[in-house]
Amino acid sequence: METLKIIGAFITLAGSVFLLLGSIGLIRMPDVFTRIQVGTKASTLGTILSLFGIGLMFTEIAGKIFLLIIFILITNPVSSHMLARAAHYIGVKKADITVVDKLSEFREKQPENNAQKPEAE
Amino acid sequence: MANTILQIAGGIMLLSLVLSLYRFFRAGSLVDRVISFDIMTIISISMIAMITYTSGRAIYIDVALIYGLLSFLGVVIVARYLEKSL
Amino acid sequence: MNLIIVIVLCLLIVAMAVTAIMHKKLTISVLAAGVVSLLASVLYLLLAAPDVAMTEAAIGSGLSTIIFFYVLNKIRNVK
Amino acid sequence: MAIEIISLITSFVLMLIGLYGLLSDKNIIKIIVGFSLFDTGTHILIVTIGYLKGKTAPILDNAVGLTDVSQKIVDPIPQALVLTAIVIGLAVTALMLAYALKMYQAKKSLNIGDYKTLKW
Amino acid sequence: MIRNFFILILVAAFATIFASLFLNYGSSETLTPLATYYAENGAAEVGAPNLVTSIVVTYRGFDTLGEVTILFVVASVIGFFLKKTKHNNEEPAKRESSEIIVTASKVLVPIIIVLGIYVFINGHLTPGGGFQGGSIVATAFIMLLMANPAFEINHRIVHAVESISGIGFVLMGVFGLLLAGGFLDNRFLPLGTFGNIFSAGAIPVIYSLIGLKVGSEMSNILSNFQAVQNEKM
Amino acid sequence: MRIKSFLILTITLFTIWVILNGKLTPEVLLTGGLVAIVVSLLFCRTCEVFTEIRLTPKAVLYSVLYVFVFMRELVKSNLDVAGRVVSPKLPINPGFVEVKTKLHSKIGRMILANSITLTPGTLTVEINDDRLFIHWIDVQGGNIEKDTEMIVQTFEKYLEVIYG
Repeated sequence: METLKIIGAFITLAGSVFLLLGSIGLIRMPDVFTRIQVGTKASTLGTILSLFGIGLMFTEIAGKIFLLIIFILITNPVSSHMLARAAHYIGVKKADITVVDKLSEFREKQPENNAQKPEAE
Repeated sequence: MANTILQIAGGIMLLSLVLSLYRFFRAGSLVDRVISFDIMTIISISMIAMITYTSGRAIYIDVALIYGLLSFLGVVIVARYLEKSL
Repeated sequence: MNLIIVIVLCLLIVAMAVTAIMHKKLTISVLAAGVVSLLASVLYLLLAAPDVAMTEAAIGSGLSTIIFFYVLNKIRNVK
Repeated sequence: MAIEIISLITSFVLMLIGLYGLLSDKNIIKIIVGFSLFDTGTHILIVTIGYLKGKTAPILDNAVGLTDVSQKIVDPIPQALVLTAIVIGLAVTALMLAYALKMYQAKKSLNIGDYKTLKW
Repeated sequence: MIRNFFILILVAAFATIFASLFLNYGSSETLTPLATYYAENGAAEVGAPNLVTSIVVTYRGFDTLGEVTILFVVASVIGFFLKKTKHNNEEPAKRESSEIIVTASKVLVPIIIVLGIYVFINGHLTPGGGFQGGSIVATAFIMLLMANPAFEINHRIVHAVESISGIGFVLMGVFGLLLAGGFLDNRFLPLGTFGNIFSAGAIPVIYSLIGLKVGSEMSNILSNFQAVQNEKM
Repeated sequence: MRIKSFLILTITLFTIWVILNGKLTPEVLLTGGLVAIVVSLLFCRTCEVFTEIRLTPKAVLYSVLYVFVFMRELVKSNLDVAGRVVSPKLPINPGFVEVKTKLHSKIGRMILANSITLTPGTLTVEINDDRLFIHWIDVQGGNIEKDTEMIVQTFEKYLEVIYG
């Protein structure tokens, strides 16, 4: 029982390190899309690991932790996809080192898609 | 032993909460702030799970479920607002 | 441990509240008010009030932010 | 320093910030934001008054047990009051936002100084 | 200028009041007598493990009745205010939502509704209750709106649910008055085993009715806000 | 078809209800069954996404394998991103690329997009029929076929068996 708790605590620690890496990435990355990338990935894995560790330490709530992990795995990528889609649509400034942008080329070929293009805020 | 490690983990979570707040203040656009909001809520979910363990009350985890649901909807709402199609 | 969490949360709440009042853009001030509510609900959990924490997360931060954004969507043209 | 002292200070500061925003801002939406901050501050204040050091939430399960309940839990009455207050706060906020939307549709302005018809 | 001065004076006055309140605050160690009564006898009298629920629903049931009434009045007033005046088709075209959110909403909406129902049926065992569960059910409606901006709820069904649950809530109160100790007394149904779903008398039924009522009212408010015509850019 | 989707939805919701309650008393089963049936009846019209899963033994085996593949990719991607974040030079080379998918089922495509978002340096930005537009933190390759091979095919070969 005690070893299980220590293993769980270490997993939680690993998760919190990933959360910290996500925050550092949020500060260091140059533009919106790379920030969304780093933020989503690191925070998703970090939360999943933390919750898993807590679930190991406290088996009474393991079922709800499982549901929470499934829920986060469905919702978190969806929300970051929505955010990235909106950001590209309103033309948020991309980093100077962006190599290729096939999506803008695709948009320009379909005039009805940017009939009323909103401005970036 | 386990509690000490957990306290270190909690400290790191608090640090990352503060760091993601930095991006909220020094942001170029609304999208940056929303990303920082998203990460803050995600960290809060981990913190709620940790508080559940340290206080020893299993019922607190219900709050984390509701929290995750509502923060997801908040981000989606702002994304739809930015697209002007709310 | 709880004490440190409460101190950091309270500092963040006050900073967010100042942002909500002082910032010129409406969207950002509404978003900051939502963050205040979300952090307050973690604070309620530490104050041993899970019922209030759940209500604040669902109603205070969730639904009222959503209603605010619906209204902001209708009044876009104004500063 | 304890938890309740800090959250008491926070609630007072939050109420003052909300009050300042409520009075000094010209924009109707910002006034409503200030009102909701004031609301949150009041809720934190009431919950803090009910908090007792080292006691746990007023929900009786295996962690609390059925004996000696009054020695183990925090005060449930302020929590019940705040529960009501949050829901009514949402109702009032929604009502004020509906007013604001209607006013904007009438005059195309959100500046509170532009509405002079009710001044005497 | 003079306005700012007055505001500062007012804020400073409030600050002094708060400071004196703060300095006189002594943290207490024991519960107040009323709270002690609730803590000692609440479990035996009402049969609900969650004492907050037993206070909200039975001991202070009139508060809840007033709260539900306020929500109802607000929903009606907002519906009256934001009524669509004219139908013209100059609504700016909304961008179609992406396929991923449409699929995700199809997966998530039933789950969200089950979560809301769990929150309000278990209101007497776990944190939560009718108001929280109702707002989660309203959240499912927002999820549908996100997937399809032109989605409209069926107003007749929503109004029917709202009226039936409102009447049911008041009837529960009257049953309590007739068959047990007072208005909204839960003991006209058997108290059952402590800690089960079917326990605490009428509390699960009352909270389910409140949850349905609050959920339909919130959906109504949100759909009214959504139906106001968007401006042209 | 309608009946199959109704049954799958009911069983899913019932399982969720039991996990939420955390115990198996007759009361929980009774209320859970009632709630699951009522909610499934309400949403039966839009729940066709639940029918697309195949229930053959091979599909079940592949879904278990998929979970492991996904976990491996998730950890790999995070270590990769972590390396980029902490290295002082910030070695990134971002860009938007286009890939194609062969999947037709709606939920399969959602899972594919979510998996892409969660794995090595990629983020689904737009989805349009069979064309996925992806923001890639370190662009390699160059044409659509090469990108598709690098990004999509790890997951697609499993999802194709599971959802068709």
